[in-house]
Order: sequence, then structure tokens, then C-alpha cells
Amino acid sequence: MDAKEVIARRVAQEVREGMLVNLGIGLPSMVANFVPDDMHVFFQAENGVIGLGQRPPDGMEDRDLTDAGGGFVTAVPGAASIDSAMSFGLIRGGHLDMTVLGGLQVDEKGHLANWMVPGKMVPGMGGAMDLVSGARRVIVAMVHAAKGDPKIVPECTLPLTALRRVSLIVTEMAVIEPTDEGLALRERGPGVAVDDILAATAARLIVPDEVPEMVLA
Amino acid sequence: MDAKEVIARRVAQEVREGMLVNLGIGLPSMVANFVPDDMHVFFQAENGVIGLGQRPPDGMEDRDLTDAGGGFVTAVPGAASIDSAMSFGLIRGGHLDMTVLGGLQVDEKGHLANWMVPGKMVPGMGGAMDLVSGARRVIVAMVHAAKGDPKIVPECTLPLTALRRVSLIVTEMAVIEPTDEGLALRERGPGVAVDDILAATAARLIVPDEVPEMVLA
Amino acid sequence: MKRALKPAEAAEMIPEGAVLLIGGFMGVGSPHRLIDALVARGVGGFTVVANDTARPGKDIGKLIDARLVAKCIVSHIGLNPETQRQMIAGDLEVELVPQGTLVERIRAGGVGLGGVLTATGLGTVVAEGKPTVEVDGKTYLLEKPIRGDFALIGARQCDYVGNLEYTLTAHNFNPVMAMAADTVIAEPHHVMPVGMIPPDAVKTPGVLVDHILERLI
Amino acid sequence: MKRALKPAEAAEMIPEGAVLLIGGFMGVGSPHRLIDALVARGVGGFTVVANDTARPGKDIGKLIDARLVAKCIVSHIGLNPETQRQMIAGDLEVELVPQGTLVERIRAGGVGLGGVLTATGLGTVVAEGKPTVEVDGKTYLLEKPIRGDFALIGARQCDYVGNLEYTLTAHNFNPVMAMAADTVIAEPHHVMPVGMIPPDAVKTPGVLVDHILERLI
Repeated sequence: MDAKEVIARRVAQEVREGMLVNLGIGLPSMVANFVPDDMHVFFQAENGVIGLGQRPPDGMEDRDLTDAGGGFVTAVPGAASIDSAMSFGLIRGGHLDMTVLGGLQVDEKGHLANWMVPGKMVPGMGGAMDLVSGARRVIVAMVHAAKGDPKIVPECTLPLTALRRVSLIVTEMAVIEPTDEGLALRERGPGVAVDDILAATAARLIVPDEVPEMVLA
Repeated sequence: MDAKEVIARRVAQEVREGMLVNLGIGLPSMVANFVPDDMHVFFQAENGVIGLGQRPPDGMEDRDLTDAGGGFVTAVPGAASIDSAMSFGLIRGGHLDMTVLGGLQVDEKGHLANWMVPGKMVPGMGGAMDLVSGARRVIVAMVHAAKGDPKIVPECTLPLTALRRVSLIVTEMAVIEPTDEGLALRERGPGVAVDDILAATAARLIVPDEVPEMVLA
Repeated sequence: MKRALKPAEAAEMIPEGAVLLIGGFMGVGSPHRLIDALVARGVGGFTVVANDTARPGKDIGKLIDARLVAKCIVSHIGLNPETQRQMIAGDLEVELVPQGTLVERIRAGGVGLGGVLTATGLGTVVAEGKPTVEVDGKTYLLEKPIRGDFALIGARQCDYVGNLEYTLTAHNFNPVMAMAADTVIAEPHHVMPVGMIPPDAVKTPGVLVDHILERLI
Repeated sequence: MKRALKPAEAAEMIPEGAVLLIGGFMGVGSPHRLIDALVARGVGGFTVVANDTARPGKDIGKLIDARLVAKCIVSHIGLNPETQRQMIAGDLEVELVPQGTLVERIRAGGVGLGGVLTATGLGTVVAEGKPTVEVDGKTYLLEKPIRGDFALIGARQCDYVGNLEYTLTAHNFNPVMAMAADTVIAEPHHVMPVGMIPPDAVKTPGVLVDHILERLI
């Protein structure tokens, strides 16, 4: 199982029956593949649909039905079209149960930076700032380190996405929960030792005596 | 022709092709009867329809299609349903070309009072404050005096509806336009002399040498 | 997928003193069976947020008659003398809000905005005691968001996941209120299987709706 | 009733330096024929307000390629390296706005509100230089309304009076933008007689639409 699949499978366990969930493009969008088929969950694409479905069959794509990355999707029975005002009304108004987003850095306060690298990459924040400010739960799904550079750091050096503390950080090495006391290590990745996690993390981690390994069904 | 019909007929002359018009309940709603049949005008009922039509035939009323007074109406082909957010978005956003409202008092500044008489009548402002603040043209349609008491006064003694200067005052005796200099008398009612108007008006009126009589086709 | 509730079951959920957002405009689009069930149950002390209190013996007026309302936040009570009587007797607190401001305050509560900046009400009694904010040299009233413990929503039809459709002038406050309460109870005329309402026809996505009343007939 | 315009006729109406609100999300729901007509005409210096600039050679990206845009106010440019290149070269001014804030700023412009009070962006670079407003102990950014000289709207279909329907994820910014410009030009795929679009299906009432492009095929 590669790193991304570990992350997607573990994040999928956070999804509960009846939730409204927004998945960012890229790695976060893989989470949908690991949610049980019999669980009723509505995925929101912030560009305009509640009830996002899988890719359409070849030749059946509708150019007016895409995800936020512009890729063709389907919609499930019971789906609803929404305009951008309703979409972000849901996000900002606290109606979105969970968002899963990628991250460039997360720090000891649980602050996320995921929208720009000054001088290098200025894609714009898109919906990320609203999602992090407004969703009930914000889950950061990212690989633990970028080519050896820790992404979980004492304080973000990249521009923040929001002042709001994220709910959970899921990497292929660890599940970490930001708390009032700091970053609490909750789980180890498959076959990963606590020392490996500490070595790959620049931020201080609160490590309990027992750190269970992720259970990936 | 009674006073109300004179007023309604004269106000109807202010309606232009293609306008979006809101008519208040009571006397203002009579204006629709005197707009030429071949003129394309959309009447808005602020409770939720653009393209308000006449009363429905007996037995054909829909309880979900009423005017702002709760009376049964129809809708014209090309009508649109709107919720209250859109309805007042149109009003407040300057998309409403004209509103016709009743009045209790109008003063020399062109300020309107039409929503309460302290200690006597407290119906609430409903949509009146938004209509007067937001419509492009605000026309007050009212009888000139209430049982001998002038309603056009130096300064409103009743609580104001808005600080916005109304565009035109139409009574059975006169058409009066509030201007930077004060209330300008524009027209006389059928068979009404300027002195009669002055006698029935407490506010100072700017009276030109010639005051034409209303032409009511 | 939701279970259809009987009106009495829904009424049982609503505790004494709850803040209720109730859809409808002079009863059009109101949740009539929920109102009847609340009257039958007899628990009160409610704060009711609605466009109006309809007429005595009708719609929201029944809650007033039964003296279940301690406070109402409305734009208009002119057609309900009983509301005015209880208000003057000091038995019922009434906050009058311009209609367009009322719907935006509820919307702000629902979509997570900090307040509403509007010119409506400036220079009138509505502005008394309220802060103003200047934006590019123009002054606006700062009106606060409104949220409810419950929203009681009237709809034309819904599907099993709670997607709602409204019709004609029965939209009014319903779509906005359905975003602004902790618990949303919808009363549809018709209930249909999932997939019967096209995504583009959905005005309130089912993810916003907590409970559905059983079909009308 | 409106006359169907050819794309070139519509483009002729738009002067150099105009502020254009352009609907669409990565091109989905954008007014493609209007964009092509603007490129063919070659008059530019526009300020473009839109969710994004799509990709090079596609949709709004064509306006960037043709260097007709002096400034853009957008939430995301990550998929258009040409936009980033012109920005870094100083040829194109880019204002990045969080997506939910962008749509509310345009809505505020359209519905006559003085601004938007949002928590999105607090504590980030988005907040720099902007006033904050405190409401009940919580701090919000004050974001200003946006209006355009023209709104260029993509729609699925319309009727002769300009009532617009959108579909699925092609709604996005279109309904809000159609309220926020001095002149609104709609580009529908299909044009139908009056009465073919039921009132409840209308998302943008025809009274908001100034001009309609001829049918697609």
C-alpha cells in the first residue's frame, strides 16, 4: 500500500453516516474510494453539486457537471445543484461536516498553510480559506515530509490559510491531533515506529505511553 | 371619477415599457388597472413573484400564489418565482424601477412617513423601508388630505419610513415633485384650482406661473 | 434517508422557550400542520421569527391566539389585531424589522456572516441604538445575524433525503430559514422517492434538513 | 421581449477598460461565444472579475492569452501558468480573493449591501490593510462590494424575456453576477418562447437581463 493510499484509507474512517463532506482536489479526493458503499454520505464539490459521484462512462460526460478541478464527474440520485453563494453559505455557515485538504505545512498551534509558496507558487486560495474557516471538522491529508523536509513544524513559515486550528492531521506515518496543549500523537502508520515519526517531524509532539498502529481494514 | 381613480390613472402614466414595478397594497394596487394592455411591464409582489397578474377565476385560486396582502392573484407568462432574499435583493440593489406606496405624511424634504401612528396604529413597516430606500423611483399615491387634515406638511410628525427623498407625490388634487428647492407643484387635479391645493397643503409649495391640469385619458 | 414524522412527534422535539424560525408570508408557505401540533401540545414561551403573524385564527396567528409566543421578531403585524393587543398589554414582546433586513439577518445567521450592512432604516426608529459602519464614504446600519433553535419550513414537495422544492409565492422566507437553525423540520405537501426531484429543481438541499413530516394526504 | 444578438454585436457594446463580471468555474458555465467575440474584436484593458482564469487557450484563459486583461480579481490562477507569467512580469495585476468572499462581495454589490463581514481571511495576508468590525465580541473582516460595468453570463436556456435557467455545476457565479452589473448580457445554449420555463425554474428573472445572445445551434 503506497503512502497516499494509507492516508486516504485512514481519513475515510473519519467519515460518518449522513455527513456532508468536501474533498480537496488531488490526494483528498481519493478518500471517497474508501468510504463503505453502504454508508450514505454526500460529497460536495464547491463548484456546485451536493452528491458528487464517480467518473462518468466514456462518451457520457456532461461538460456542465465537473468537480472543482474541472474533471468530469457524475451525481448520485438525490443530488442537488447549488450556486457559489449557496456552496459557500454551506461552508461558511457551518453546514459542512468535514473537509479534507492537502497541506504544505501545519504547525504546533494546528495552523495550516496550503495555498502559496511566496516567489515560487501563487495559485490562489480558491475555496481553501473558507473551507478551513468554516467546516465543522478540518482534516489535513498529506505526506509526512516533503523530500525529507518536515511539513509538521513549530511555526508555519508559509502564509497561513486560516487562524482556525485544524481538527486532525493524517499522514502515512501518523495521525496527529492538535489540542490546547499542542500536537498529540494518536496513531502510528503501518510498521512505523514512534522514533521514525519524531525524526520526520520538526514540531514538538505529545507522545503518550502507548501509540496504537492505524487499523486499515 | 372618484379620488382614488384619479390618483391611480395619473400614477399609471409614470409606468414605462419594460419596467419592473412594485405596487403597495390598497390604492397603489389599482394602478395596474390603468396601464395600457400593450405595454410590457412586470409587476413584482415582494412576497415572491415577478409578473403578477389579475385575480384568478373563481375556483381556480392557488393558495400558493398571492399578492403581498394575501389576496389570490395569477401570474403572467414569463413570470418568475423569487424568494424573499431575491425579492429584497432586487429592491435594495436598485433593480426595481418604480414603487408606488401609500402615505400618511410627506414633508418639504420629500420624506415619507407611512408605517405607523404612535399609540394608535403599529402595523410594522413590512417592506416599505426597503422599498423607499432602494427603488429607483418612489411614487407616493395618496388622497391629498385626511378628513381635512393636510398630509403634505412642513416636517413629518410621524416616524419616517426612510431618509430618502421620494420622487413624486400624486394625489387627486395635485402632482408634486420634491426638489432641492422644495416641493414643486407640477399639475392640478381635474377641475382643481391652485388656491384649493394651497389651502389643503400645510407645506410650502413652489408654484410656477402656469400649472397644467392632469390629462387623464 | 429520513423517517417521516407525525406532526405531534415533531412538536414534541421543541422545548419551551425555543427560538423558532417559521416560514410563510401571511400563511402562504407556512408549516400549517406543525403549527397545529404546537397549539395542540400547548408548550410555549417561544420566540418566533417570521415575516408576520398572519391573522387571528390562521397560520402563525394560532400560536399568538394560544399565547405560546413570548416574543416575535417580524416585519408586519398590521393584519393581526390580537398580536397588537397582546403587545400593548405587555404580554408579547414585538421587535419590528424591515422585511429586507429581516431576511438578510437570517441569511447572515445561516451562511456564517457577521452581520448585514444596509441603508434601510437609516434615520428612522429602526436605527436607534444600532452601530453604523462607513464604507467608502457611505453610512450603513450594522444589523446582527439571527439564528433559531428550530426552523419550521413549509415546502411543496421533498424526496426521502430531504431535498425541498417550493412553489410560486410559497418560497418567501423558507429557503433562507432552512439554513439558519440548529434543527430544521420540513413540512412538505408531497414526499417522493429519491431521484424524482432533478438536482436543478432543489432549492434546499436535503443535507440541511433534519426531519420531514409525513405526506399531507 | 428582447432581440437575439450575434456575439460580435454584443462584444461591440463593451468599451476598452470595462469591468467585466464573467461567470464560470474552470470554464464550466462560462459565456464561451462572448469570450471568443471579445478576442476577435481585440479591444482590451479589461478588469475581469471571475472565479478563475481557466487554462491557457481555454475559456477566460483566451482573454489572458490575447492580453486583453489589465487586472483580474479571482480566487484561483493555479491552472493557468500564463496568468502567473503575466502577473510576475508586471503586465497583469492580480487580486486574489477567497472564493466564498468573492461571491459574497459580488452579491453585496448586486443586492445593495454595504459590504461583507466574514471571518474568512482573518490572520492571513488577505486581511492586510482591511478594516475589521466587531460584532458581539467576534471579529470579522469588512470586505467591500464588487460591481461590474457588464456581466457576461452563461446559461443553459432562456426565454424571450430573458428568464434564465442554469444546470448542475454550470450555475457557479452566474446567478450572483447577473445581479451586480450595469448591463447584463446572457449567453444561453437554447432560447425558448415565453411560458416554456416554469416560474419556479427561473434562477435569474428576465428583468435583470439586458441582452440575449442568439441560440447556440
